[in-house]
Amino acid sequence: MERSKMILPDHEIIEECRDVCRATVGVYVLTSCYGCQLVMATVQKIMEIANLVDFKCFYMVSSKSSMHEPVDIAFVEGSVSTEKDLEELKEVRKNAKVLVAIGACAVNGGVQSWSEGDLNYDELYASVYGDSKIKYKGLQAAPIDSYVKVDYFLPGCPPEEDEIMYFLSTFLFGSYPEEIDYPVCAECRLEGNPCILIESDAPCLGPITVAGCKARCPSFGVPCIGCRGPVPHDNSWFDSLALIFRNKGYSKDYIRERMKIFCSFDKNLEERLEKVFGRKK
Amino acid sequence: MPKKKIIHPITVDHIARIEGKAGIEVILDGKKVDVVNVNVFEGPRFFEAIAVGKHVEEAVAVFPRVCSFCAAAHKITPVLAAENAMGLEPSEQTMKMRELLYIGDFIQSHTLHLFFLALPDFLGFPDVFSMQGAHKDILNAAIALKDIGAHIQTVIGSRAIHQENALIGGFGKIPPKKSWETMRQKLRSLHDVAEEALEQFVGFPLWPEVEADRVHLALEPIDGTYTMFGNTIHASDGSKFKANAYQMRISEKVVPHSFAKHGSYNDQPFMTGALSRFTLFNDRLSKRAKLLARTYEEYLDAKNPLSNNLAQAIELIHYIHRAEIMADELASSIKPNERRVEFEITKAATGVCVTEAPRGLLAYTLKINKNGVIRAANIITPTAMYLPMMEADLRRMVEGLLEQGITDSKTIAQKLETVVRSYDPCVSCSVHVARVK
Amino acid sequence: MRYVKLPKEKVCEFLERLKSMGTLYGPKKISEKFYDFREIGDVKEVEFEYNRTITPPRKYFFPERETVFTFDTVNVEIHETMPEGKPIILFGVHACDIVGLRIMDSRFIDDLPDPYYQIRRENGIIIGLSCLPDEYCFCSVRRTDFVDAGFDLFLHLLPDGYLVRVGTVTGHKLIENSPEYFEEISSEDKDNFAKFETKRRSMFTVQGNWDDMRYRLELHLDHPMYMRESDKCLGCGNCTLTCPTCRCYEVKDLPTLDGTGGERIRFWDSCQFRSHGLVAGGHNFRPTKKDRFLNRYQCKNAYCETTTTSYCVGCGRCTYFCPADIQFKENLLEVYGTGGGA
Amino acid sequence: MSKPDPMKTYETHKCRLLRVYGLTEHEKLFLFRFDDPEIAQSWRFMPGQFVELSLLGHGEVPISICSSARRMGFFELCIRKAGRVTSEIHKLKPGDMVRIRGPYGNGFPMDRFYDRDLLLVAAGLGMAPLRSVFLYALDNRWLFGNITIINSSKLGKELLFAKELKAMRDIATAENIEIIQTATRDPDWGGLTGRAPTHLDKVNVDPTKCTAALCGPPRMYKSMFEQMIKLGYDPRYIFVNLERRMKCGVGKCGHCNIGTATSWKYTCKDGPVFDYYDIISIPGLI
Ligand SMILES: Cc1cc2nc3c(=O)[nH]c(=O)nc-3n(C[C@H](O)[C@H](O)[C@H](O)COP(=O)(O)OP(=O)(O)OC[C@H]3O[C@@H](n4cnc5c(N)ncnc54)[C@H](O)[C@@H]3O)c2cc1C
Ligand code: SF4
Ligand code: SF4
Ligand code: SF4
Repeated sequence: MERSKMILPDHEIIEECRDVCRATVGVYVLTSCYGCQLVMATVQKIMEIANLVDFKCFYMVSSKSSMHEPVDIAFVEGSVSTEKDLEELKEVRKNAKVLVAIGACAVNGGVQSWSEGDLNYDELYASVYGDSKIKYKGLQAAPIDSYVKVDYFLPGCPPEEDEIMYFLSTFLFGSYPEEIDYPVCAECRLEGNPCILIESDAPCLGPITVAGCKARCPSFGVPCIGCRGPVPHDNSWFDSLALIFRNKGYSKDYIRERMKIFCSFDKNLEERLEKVFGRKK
Repeated sequence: MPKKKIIHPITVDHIARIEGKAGIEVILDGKKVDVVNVNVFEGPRFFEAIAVGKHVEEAVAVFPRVCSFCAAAHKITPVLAAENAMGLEPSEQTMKMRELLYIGDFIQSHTLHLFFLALPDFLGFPDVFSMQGAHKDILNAAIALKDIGAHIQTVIGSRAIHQENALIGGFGKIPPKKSWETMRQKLRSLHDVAEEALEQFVGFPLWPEVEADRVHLALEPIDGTYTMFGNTIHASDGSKFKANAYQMRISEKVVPHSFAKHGSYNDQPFMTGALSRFTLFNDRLSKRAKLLARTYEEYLDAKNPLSNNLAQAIELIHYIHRAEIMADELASSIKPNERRVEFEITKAATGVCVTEAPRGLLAYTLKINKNGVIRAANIITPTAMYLPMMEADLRRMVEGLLEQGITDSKTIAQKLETVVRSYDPCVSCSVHVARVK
Repeated sequence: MRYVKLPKEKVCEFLERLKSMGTLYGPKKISEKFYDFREIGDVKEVEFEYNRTITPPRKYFFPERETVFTFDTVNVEIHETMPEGKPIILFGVHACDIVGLRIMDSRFIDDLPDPYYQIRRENGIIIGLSCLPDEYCFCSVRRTDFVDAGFDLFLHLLPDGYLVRVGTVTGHKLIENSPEYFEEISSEDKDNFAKFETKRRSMFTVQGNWDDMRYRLELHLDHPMYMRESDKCLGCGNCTLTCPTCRCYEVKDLPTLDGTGGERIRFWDSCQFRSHGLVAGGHNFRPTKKDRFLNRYQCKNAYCETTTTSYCVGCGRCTYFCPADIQFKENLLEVYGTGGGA
Repeated sequence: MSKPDPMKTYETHKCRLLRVYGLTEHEKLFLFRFDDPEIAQSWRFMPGQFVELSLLGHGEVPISICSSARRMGFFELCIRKAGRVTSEIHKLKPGDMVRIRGPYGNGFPMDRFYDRDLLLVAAGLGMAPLRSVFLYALDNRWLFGNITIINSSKLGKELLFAKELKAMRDIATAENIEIIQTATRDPDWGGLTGRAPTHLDKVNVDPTKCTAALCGPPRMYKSMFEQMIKLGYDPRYIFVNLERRMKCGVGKCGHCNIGTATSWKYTCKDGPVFDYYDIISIPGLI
């Protein structure tokens, strides 16, 4: 997925009005598990935030919510999975100065975005609802930047509290967050963990997953499942990792299944896997 | 055929303060209520379909993503189902840690529901943020409780949502003695705080409009206590059945206004959740919780869904006490070097597990092939189970209000939302959707 | 140089003594195969026969992440957060890592010294420890397998204790202040020391001297090895983050929520990351994985005037801890012209 | 030499922004003064050196000083709006405070420029550091022979300090200074066109006794060198000012590292000014 280049934001961030008025923030949800909102609503400093900003929309916690008001910063959670999602997303984009995709679903499509045999929506629908009709129209789950321009990406399933705070504070300060372009392994080392990929041949996805979680799972001795999604700017080296896994005895199917959970929308994935395993039959 | 005359449609486009996207639609025909729908337009995520083809270890990492409010439930239940399929016996310590992790989930979920989602209704605020001035104490209690729920899950599970440390066969890393001691200390200081929610909700009337007889279903807790694991489902009509045969009694069907399916027990709507557990097994609660429950008996009415709030508050108290005891036990008995049980899958099998999630019965059936790959999955979540009952209650509410001459659609809508919230629905869970063979 | 003997039975007591002087860090076993420098609570946890630690000792003087100052944006004032200058006692450092620290010094304590590093370093006590090489070690060819400077005490394994070399005044003081732990060395000890050293030398899988490596590398900047090997690379930065002489860092400002203050932090960076060579406007001086890969090979083989060695001290970490199993030593040898293997 | 004081390494000084001039669409000129009069008195720099400018909360950026080294207590920075920090700098108003540390880098070895002709070749933002050299030469006019300055950019309206240079024309001619301004790709530009090397025939300097300072994008250097050497310029007297990503400015953070195993350089400390022989002996420098 091509990320917006974080070179120069073509929007003026809210700094002009900082003394006079409070920044307006909206938290929107498409289709997801609500985890990102839950983290947002329960960060330690949530009450302080609530005093500093004006939440125009935050359905999960407030009845005083509306999709239709202009906001300075919009956090959008969830993948686009229904036509209604898409309508809402377009509305949010129209109303927002800065749009942040928050969480694995919004950033990468989420776990719902792919299935065995890469079934399309209709096939999936049929497998679950049979031929019963439902009055809402679903869509193949997709990350939000396949439909609208996204200014910043805040990955994680769920996102980390300190990152949410960092994003908010830089926005409120009139700046913008710095993007991370290196993998979880780097943080794994900084945490002083032993590498379980080397030591016990665990299928750790740390090397291809963008950092920011302080190697949460490897710190528990659990191999990373890649919940933060691929390292941006095509720096997710699926081929190199697949080669390592293959040498450790993992099958192609297994590797592909595992890597795809949170990366199914990365345009490099199949191509780089092919490099190691040859073309898909 | 009489021509339908529609007056006052009552609609709530997007119910706020619940988890997931749903609306309410009421269509009146004259003075008669024609249609009451809870429209679930939360997008479908086909969990049972996307699990297929994934290795069981990856699948159990994916399932928690069904729902953030009860992620631990959606982790532990499929893990148990998978272990059941493989015939793998987790260690006693593992089960204890899982239970405590699950309790952390209960504490977090109940706290969030009671304080963040439901309470503003009763105190007349749009959200918790605006309660800061007038109700500082309540908020502090809420935050303390949410924190301990998150703390327990982070220590045991790696984080408050989507815990990766809980694995098939055991845990990646086992927290050392010190962590358990700290946890116990924190829990000890929360006894009084835990009763805050109960005190808040006790004063609020149970609206008589929604009172009606209903069937409750709950899992009989193992070992005579009050907890979320068990093997037999009890119904308040007196019948019992094996949890792993749930599919014979509980079924789901598709309705056109909802991406969530509608569950039924013997083809009847039923209720599940805190109130059901309380109704069926309240005599097993811990001492303090039982005492308080007796004191406020009149507010814990099995016929009235609004009592579900109170039942959650009682459970919150119960679980804070239970968690403390468990943390204490673990502090003295913990074996930090205990390894995960190693397993190798060699033959195809099906595993079933039913547990009590914060919102009620949660059932997983996993079919695994000989390579350890999921071939079929079935998940039934509490919200999907009680949706028909909830719609019935909403209908009763509208009818009752109309009878009293209340016709203002805004007032009615507000009351309806409150009823929905008392169920603590988890809409995104409910849209997990089952695979049809 | 002064030599004394620390008998085996006194080792624990000596460690206790060290612990009483400040915070004691030493090698510990942290998992099935790996060791790391950690704070020592119980001196029995110290691992004397470890191969290499996963994180390098530089982390005690140049932490993974530190706040350099806090600021006040209203008055445009800063408050530097200087290290406290508490004694840091680092026990069990191998010779190569001691050279590594001296290389760090050469960059961080130069004509424009880094105060954060310097304060910590001046409060550091370094106790060296002898070791036997494994197949990943190539300190011998880097001339870093034996050190004459950079330590306060250096312990060489004897059958019944340690032969201790005293490197600095601090080292002398340590011995003077706790004479009860030390003995004079005997001629037998000298023999044993010589035997150990001979054995140690003979165990290296590569022999000779790589002083001319840098020229050979430079002559073959277009060697196919770079493309082939960088293709396997994950760009994860493990090689640089575990290296005892890598020292790139990144800086970031973290404003507080209300915007009136904040902190500036610095944290380890790696030349293997894309943003390392990226400048405003999008130009990248090292745009491809191969460019970055080559960069490390050049940097590590460059010459450090202070230690008169290469920046690479041959500790083997970058190979041992590479998830992609990229063999630094073998790759260098390939370019060097002697083919793979020694 | 006295022992270096570590606390001075990263020491920042508060500076007040006195004036802002818009130069082009993307570049502005900022005039700063040190808040502390003592620092204002004692602070010195050489042309080609740079400062690290901090906007607390946003970050820190290296910027060449582009004013005359003789103006004490004041200095000017010409800054292009390029990213996080520089965009924020562009929003500053007179009276605002920033923090400055430096000067850093080697700067141009001005003593090697004395008694020789001077050729300055700038492309785009390269004019910023060279302006400092130019003003230095004007301030010490008697130390230099003939002077030529070639200022180039893609579009005419992007030429930095174009007006300033134009205004100087008359004095320049009197002072034996040749000013050449050229736009390389601008159909609407009325003046000279073509890249800088193509204008080497218009200079008033004698290649054999001339020092040249160049600053521009790396790709300019190659063609410039070829051309100059053909014309007989002494390579020992050709200097360039290079750019790399930088965080510390004092040879620590490693981002500006360049070179190969035999010659490993820090652009910030060993540079940013390098001479021709550095360039040809250190692969990757440009
Ligand atoms: C010696 C030297 C002199 C310079 N002189 C000038 C000048 O006179 N006028 C001018 O407008 N620009 C100059 N630059 C370039 C200027 O430093 C960058 O444009 C600036 O750092 C961009 O920062 P940013 O935060 O706006 O951009 P971002 O892209 O957001 O950069 C983030 C960070 O990366 C680093 N960085 C990015 N680009 C560069 C770069 N080109 N050089 C060094 N570090 C970079 C900085 O630390 C910066 O804070 C000079 C650079 C160097 C090395
Ligand atoms: S354990 Fe995983 S994340 Fe950590 S270094 Fe190894 S591969 Fe990377
Ligand atoms: S280690 Fe991997 S799976 Fe775990 S939180 Fe980080 S990115 Fe997600
Ligand atoms: S380059 Fe590798 S072998 Fe050399 S010092 Fe660094 S980590 Fe050790």
